[in-house]
Amino acid sequence: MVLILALPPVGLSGQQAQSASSATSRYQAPVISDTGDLKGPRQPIFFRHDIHAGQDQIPCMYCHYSASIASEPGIPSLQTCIGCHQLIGGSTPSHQAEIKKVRDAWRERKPPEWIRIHALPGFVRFPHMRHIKRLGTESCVTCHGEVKTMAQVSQVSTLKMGWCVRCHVENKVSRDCSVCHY
Amino acid sequence: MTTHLRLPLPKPIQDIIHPPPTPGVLGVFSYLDSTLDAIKKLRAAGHTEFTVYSPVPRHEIEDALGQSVSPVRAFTLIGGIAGCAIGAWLSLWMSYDWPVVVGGKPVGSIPPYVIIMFEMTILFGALSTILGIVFNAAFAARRSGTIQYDERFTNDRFGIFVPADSSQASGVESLLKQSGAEEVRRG
Amino acid sequence: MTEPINRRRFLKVLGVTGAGTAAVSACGIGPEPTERLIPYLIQPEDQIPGIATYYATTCRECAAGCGVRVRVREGRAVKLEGNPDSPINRGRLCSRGQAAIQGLYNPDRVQHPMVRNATGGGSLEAIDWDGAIQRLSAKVAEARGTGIVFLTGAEASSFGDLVDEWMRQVGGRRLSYEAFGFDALRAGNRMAFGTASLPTYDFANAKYLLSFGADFLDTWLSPVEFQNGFSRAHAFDGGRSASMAKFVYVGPRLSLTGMNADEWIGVRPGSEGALALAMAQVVVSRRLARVPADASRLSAVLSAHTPRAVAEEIGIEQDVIVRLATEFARSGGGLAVSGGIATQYANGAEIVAAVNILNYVVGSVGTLVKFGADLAAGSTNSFADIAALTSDMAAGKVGLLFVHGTNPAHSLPGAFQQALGKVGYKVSFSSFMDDTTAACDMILPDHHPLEQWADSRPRAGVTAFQQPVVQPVFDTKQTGDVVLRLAGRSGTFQDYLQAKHRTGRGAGFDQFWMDTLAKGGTYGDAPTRAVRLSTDLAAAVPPLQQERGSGGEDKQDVVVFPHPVLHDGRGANKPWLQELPDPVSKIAWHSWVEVHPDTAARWGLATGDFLVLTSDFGSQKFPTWITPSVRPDTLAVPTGQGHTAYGRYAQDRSANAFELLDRKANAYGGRTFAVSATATKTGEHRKIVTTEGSPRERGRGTVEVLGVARAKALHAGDHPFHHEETPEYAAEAVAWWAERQHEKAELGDYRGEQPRWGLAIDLSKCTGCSACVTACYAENNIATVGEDLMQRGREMSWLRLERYWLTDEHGEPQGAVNSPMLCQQCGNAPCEPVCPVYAAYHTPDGLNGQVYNRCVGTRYCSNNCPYKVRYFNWYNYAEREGAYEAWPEPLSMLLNPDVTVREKGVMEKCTFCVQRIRGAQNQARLEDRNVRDGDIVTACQQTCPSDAIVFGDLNDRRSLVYQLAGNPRGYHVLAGLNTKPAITYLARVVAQDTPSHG
Amino acid sequence: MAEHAPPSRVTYDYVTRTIARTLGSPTRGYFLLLGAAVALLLVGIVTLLYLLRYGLGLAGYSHPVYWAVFITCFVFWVGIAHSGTLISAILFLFRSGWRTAVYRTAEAMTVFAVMTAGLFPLIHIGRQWYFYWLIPYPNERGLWPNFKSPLIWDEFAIGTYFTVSTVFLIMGLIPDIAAVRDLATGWRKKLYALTSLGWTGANEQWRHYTRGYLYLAALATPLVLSVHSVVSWDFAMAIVPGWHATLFAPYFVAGAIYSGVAMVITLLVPIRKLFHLEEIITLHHFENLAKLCLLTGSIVSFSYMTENFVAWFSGNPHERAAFWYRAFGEYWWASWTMNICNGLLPWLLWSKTVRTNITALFVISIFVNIGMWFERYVIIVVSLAGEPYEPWANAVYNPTWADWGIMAGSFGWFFMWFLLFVKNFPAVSISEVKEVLPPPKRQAARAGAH
Repeated sequence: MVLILALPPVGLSGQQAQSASSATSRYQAPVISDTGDLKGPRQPIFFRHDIHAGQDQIPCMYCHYSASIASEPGIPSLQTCIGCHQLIGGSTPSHQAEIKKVRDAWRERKPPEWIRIHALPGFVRFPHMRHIKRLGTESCVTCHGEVKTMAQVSQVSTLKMGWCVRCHVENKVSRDCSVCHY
Repeated sequence: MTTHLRLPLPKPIQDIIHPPPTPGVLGVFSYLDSTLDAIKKLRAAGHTEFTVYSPVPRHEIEDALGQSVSPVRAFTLIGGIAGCAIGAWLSLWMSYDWPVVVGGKPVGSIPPYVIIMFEMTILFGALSTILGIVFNAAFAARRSGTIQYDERFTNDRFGIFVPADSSQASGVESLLKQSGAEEVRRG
Repeated sequence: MTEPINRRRFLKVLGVTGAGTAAVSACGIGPEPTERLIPYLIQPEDQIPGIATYYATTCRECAAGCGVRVRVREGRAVKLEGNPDSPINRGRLCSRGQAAIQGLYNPDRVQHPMVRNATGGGSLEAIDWDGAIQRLSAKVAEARGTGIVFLTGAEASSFGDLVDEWMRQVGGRRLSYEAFGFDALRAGNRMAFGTASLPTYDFANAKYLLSFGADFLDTWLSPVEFQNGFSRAHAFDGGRSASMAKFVYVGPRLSLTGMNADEWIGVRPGSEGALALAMAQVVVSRRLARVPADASRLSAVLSAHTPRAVAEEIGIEQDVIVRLATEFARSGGGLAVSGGIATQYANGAEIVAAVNILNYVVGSVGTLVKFGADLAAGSTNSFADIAALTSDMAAGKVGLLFVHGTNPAHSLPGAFQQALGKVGYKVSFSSFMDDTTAACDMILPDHHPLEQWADSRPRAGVTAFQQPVVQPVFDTKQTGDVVLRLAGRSGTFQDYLQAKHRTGRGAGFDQFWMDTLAKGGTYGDAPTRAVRLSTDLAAAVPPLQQERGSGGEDKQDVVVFPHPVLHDGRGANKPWLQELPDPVSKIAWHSWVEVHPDTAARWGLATGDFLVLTSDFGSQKFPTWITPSVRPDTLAVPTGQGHTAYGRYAQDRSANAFELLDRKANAYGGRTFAVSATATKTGEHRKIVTTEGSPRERGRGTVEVLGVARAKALHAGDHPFHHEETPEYAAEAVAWWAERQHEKAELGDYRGEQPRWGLAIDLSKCTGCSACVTACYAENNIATVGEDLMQRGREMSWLRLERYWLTDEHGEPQGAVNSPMLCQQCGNAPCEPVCPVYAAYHTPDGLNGQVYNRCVGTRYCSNNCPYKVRYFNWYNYAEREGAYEAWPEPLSMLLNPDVTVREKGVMEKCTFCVQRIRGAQNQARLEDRNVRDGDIVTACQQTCPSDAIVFGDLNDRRSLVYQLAGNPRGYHVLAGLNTKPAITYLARVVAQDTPSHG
Repeated sequence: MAEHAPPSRVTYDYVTRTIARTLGSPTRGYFLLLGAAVALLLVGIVTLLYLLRYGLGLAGYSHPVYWAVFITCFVFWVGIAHSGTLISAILFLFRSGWRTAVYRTAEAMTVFAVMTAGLFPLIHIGRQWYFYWLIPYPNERGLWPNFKSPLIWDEFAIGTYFTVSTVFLIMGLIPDIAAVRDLATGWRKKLYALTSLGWTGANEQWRHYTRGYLYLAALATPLVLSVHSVVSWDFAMAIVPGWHATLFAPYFVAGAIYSGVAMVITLLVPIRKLFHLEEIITLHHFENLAKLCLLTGSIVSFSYMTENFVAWFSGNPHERAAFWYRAFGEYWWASWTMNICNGLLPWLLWSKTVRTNITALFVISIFVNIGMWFERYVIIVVSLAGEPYEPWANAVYNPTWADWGIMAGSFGWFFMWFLLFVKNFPAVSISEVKEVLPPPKRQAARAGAH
């Protein structure tokens, strides 16, 4: 499976993020003192989905927009990060440190090497857009778990065939082999 | 006095394989006809629970003892039927659990599955037959307890062991001698 | 050259990682746990992960200038497809075009500029671009006056213009060279019509086709275009006026083109012209056609060429000549073309002239033969010029030589190579270490055509554009840029190009530029220029030479012909083309010599015995291929192999046929490709690498052939070939069976209204050109296995072309019928029930699914497949650095990310491009609609130059494939087995009324 | 029971001691043989490792010959496995006394032959490490094997056959082990004491034992017929011309028994010589085996004729082509080897002199083995090579070192087990040989005294 990043569509930019942030019920990302015991692999930059997606309520599709139109979800280009972080410098020193990494990377034209978490074998085709079309843009949690509350992303579901098939059967979706294997 | 290896085994199995010794008289015969003679005499004398050793199965002995047919056949029958059923369930249920059409054939098509059923019938039939033999033979051993045995019985000698307490023993001894036992032991 | 380029660079190139690995992560192997994901810095606007982007550009594998669309995924070019906007190829592509991408990602490319160091044994060493260019400009400065020559391929383009400008600036000259030039055509046209330009030929509207050696389906001028036209004219297409134009091929051997002829006239080599003139004589003398007024002069000129007089010389009966002439003239649309070997004899020009006259007398010139197109193929220098250059070089008159886009050291072995030694300084712009480049002092690798800006003018009225579709794979530089810098001019070649096209377009330019790049070029029609017979026809009509200069008893006529896919050898470094069986001989990976069975019997030859051919100019060794498709007194050898360099796939492979040829130009300034040579057995033998099984069909019902009269008599509803389908005695049982199947179809995931994907293949259109095969390799990540394994029958080609000879009543081959054989996706597939693990099974939409990752490799399915279209992975062809690695980096970059790369030990086969089916279904679902007919185009269908293949849903009564499936000519291969194939073949229709095959 | 008069000195005691003697300490010759077998096995193992690492490409396969020597060997060994159960079970039901002297060897041969045959399907598949996908076991994916595939039938048939013939062998062994136990000393006594499961020959034991044995025989008889029928359906169920014939089941069963009996002779001749069992395994036994050979051999030859007749009579062009190719194509030599070894040679057995000449029998039996191997080679390789249906798709297949390596390994594997068996367990049934002797009677003894 090939992943790449995506340029945020011009449509949703700053003010939408704000309007989102002005929503009522608001998740508060915890302050993390010790990152050692967090689940999942340690990424080159300690990017906190719980702050971005949870606290600031940036929709998944903002960065991973191609998931709704293509088979591949994509990982945001550094440009996407810089888009906001040119202005947003971070509140706490730890945050500032991480954001500095982003800015340095941008300056040195050297994108960070993220460690891949969700991977399927080469013989499986998983068209993201079909699933999002059917289940909606918030359905990411079905497979990726409550990323909104994850300070560090880790794999929550097995992503094994039986797991896929169970869902297909429950939803009366074809479990014909050649839907995923070709 | 059997030469069996003694293995440390849990109680119930211990009792089946190495039951407590039984007092009695053992006669060793070198001829089949004299053995048969002895069997007749013993039965006439009202002995029933005695054991006959022979190196080969002889129908004469069976007849003389008037044994009923072994219950092993029941095991075979039940095993066979069970196997057939398992075969049918295996092939049919698994076909319908994830129905896939191949070569334009029915998802669950009986003709090929008959082969599976057949093979399973044989397999389970055979295995339960073995079970039956071991099971029955084991209980036979249990019934008659640990009794005297002589190594020549697997070679060329016949033998009869008659369980008898000291009171009957002498009678039995003489009876065996008359009928031609070449050797009689008490134990 | 071949040190593995480090992965990190790729990531830069691709802006994505895992691409390589993920693409080749064969089934059974998951992605490595700590796979890195390297994001783009800035996302290119036009690229969305998982969605293919198509860029229009131009194929530069030959001078025809076909437009292509490149499919780009995640920054990797993964597939080439014809550009429908291009009037030349109309969206089709040939094998060579398909394989261009293997040039782009070829592992043996020159990866950076190199220079031969004076000291250390004169070995080539890397150098940076600035250094190289500085060094070179110094060389140019000192070479002024000593003779500077810039040798290019056919370059009717802005790049050519730029080079010309520069050469003028530095006092040098540019020559353009193609191994197979069209000098005879130019000369012959000049003789007959006084114009040296090349016309274009309207095959589509011809009613009778007569080819004098012109291989217009494989190598002549513009094969894809001509093939497309040919199939329109020649294919059986009930009712259409132009349909079933009879095609007669005149030549010493059957080429791919000749193989498609309805009749083969195997005249003596060199006597084709006499035949043409005799026919013209018949036409004129018998007034068979409205002969143009000025042609009246001809009757006098042609008086000598009576059929009687000519028949003996050319070796066929005179009534045949008369018949041909009559048919040709009466057809009211006769088109005669001359080319290939017929135009490569010493008298090639006369033959062309004669054929021109023949066209002229039936009035086809101006209607079917359209002057004014001025094909770029004719823009090259004549062979005489090249010969002159060679002798200049040998004489030390060339101080500085630039070579670009041509490989003379291979096509002019010996002569040119020796001459190169005498040249002061030699610079190659080739991005491959080919025979010429290996001998150069400096290599400034050019971008691959897919990486560069360029344009070309394949013909008057058409300008084809090239734009970079991927970032350069290696540290190469566009030669245009280099020249500009050497010329001390500012800007890049892109600017130069834009400037050139800006002229005359003011404000509208930017819009024009965007549109043109989107369309791939500017397409217009050049007005047809009227031509008249030249005044002195005597020159054009030579006297009959009764005595023919044969090279003595022991000598044989040997004709050297261009390989249909490797052509002059430029294709030899592309594994797809090497592995593609030659459409006629079905031999791959090596060259051969064609020997007639009678000759072979006389000499006691068996197929595979080596023959040494020794001409006055050179000597080469070829393995024998015994075939009835060549004249008994002629031997034929293909070019293409025998490179001394040119990378792992080409180097030291088989023999170079050019060695046999004369280095000197002939009378009309062209090159002679027919020599007389002695043939001697060496006693050596090799197992030839061929996919040919039985060359005869033996009435097994795999191919069906109809006489034209019978075919025309068929009405809708007739099914002459359905006798095989279901014998009466079984009808009832089969009907019952069908019901049962329907019941089953309700089970599980199998619902009623599913589509049933199907294919229709029209054998009367299929020419056997094998473009579909290469397209299939490209689309489906099919591994190439190499010579050794192919020799052992391990090739993986999902789609093979079966070539069965058609024979006349004497058992002489009269062309062949070609049948593409691929998985028939049977309704009652024999392969399915025998698989113990359901790896082969039936999908709800009627495909034979093959689940690679479930397959354990019992190979039972293949045994039970009557069509034998299943192929097994004997080794792990994706293994990095493995013994049989099929995609050494960076070749792995062209792997289709939508298709699993198969692992060792699994079975694979044609999937009907299921990835395209699923893609179309996904798209349709996103747009809340159903898949429309035509949404799904399989790779083979997409590329087929003759539209022989149609894909669609057999359950959709409005689909084209449904209509074709009901065609009276339709039949199913081996229908008697009740496999219910999804592929309907339409019988081949031939001109003879009693066709026989086998 | 049919009893031919044995020499009077062949008493119960004589039998026990002669047969027990075969378990005496091994000679150098024995170790040489065992060493050779193990060496062959190693060859096979090394070849297998290569196959696993590089892929099946190392073998000679070529499109469309996708099954070849491995499957040939598979069918060959399964065939060998058949006579064992035939002799022990079917002849037991027929109460033919002569079987007693030979059935133990045959049965051991059966078990080891099945063990050998069972390996081939695992070796020949492309991804050997996924062989267990053919077994119906519950898995995370929720996938099951395809019970319509003859290969799954195979799996069940062979599996059952292996299990049943093994327990059958062990059953027969128990009384004999007991007999040996009572003569043995030292560690062997311990071993046999354990393996004889406390057999004493008491009437209660005989009572259930004889019954059970009878039922096992009754079950094994249809099994033996079914197994090779199923194997034959691997081919008959496919539509390949030359495979697709209803004749196949009986044809294969006969062939299997034929080759099996031949192999029994091949094995018995040396054993009889080395262990001095002339008194126990007499010419009479060999003659009966020879007769069995003659019968089954004739059935096989008849099948050959039928095949060819049907191919011609059916008028089916594909069938005709296939059989023409068989006889006169590239592989004519294989077909004719098969016809001569299986068709003509056994006719020598019509003559009693040949039937009773040990050397002649030995030679013939070996040729029959070769012939039967080639029969499978012809059926499998030649049918696939000879352009089945598609004139374009034909190939000439030549085995490579990998094919031969695995085949050699299989012989090593088989003989290793067989040799180990004959030295550690009675290779001739003690109790059953005694059964067919006249029991010791007092009258007889008296008569003898006078």
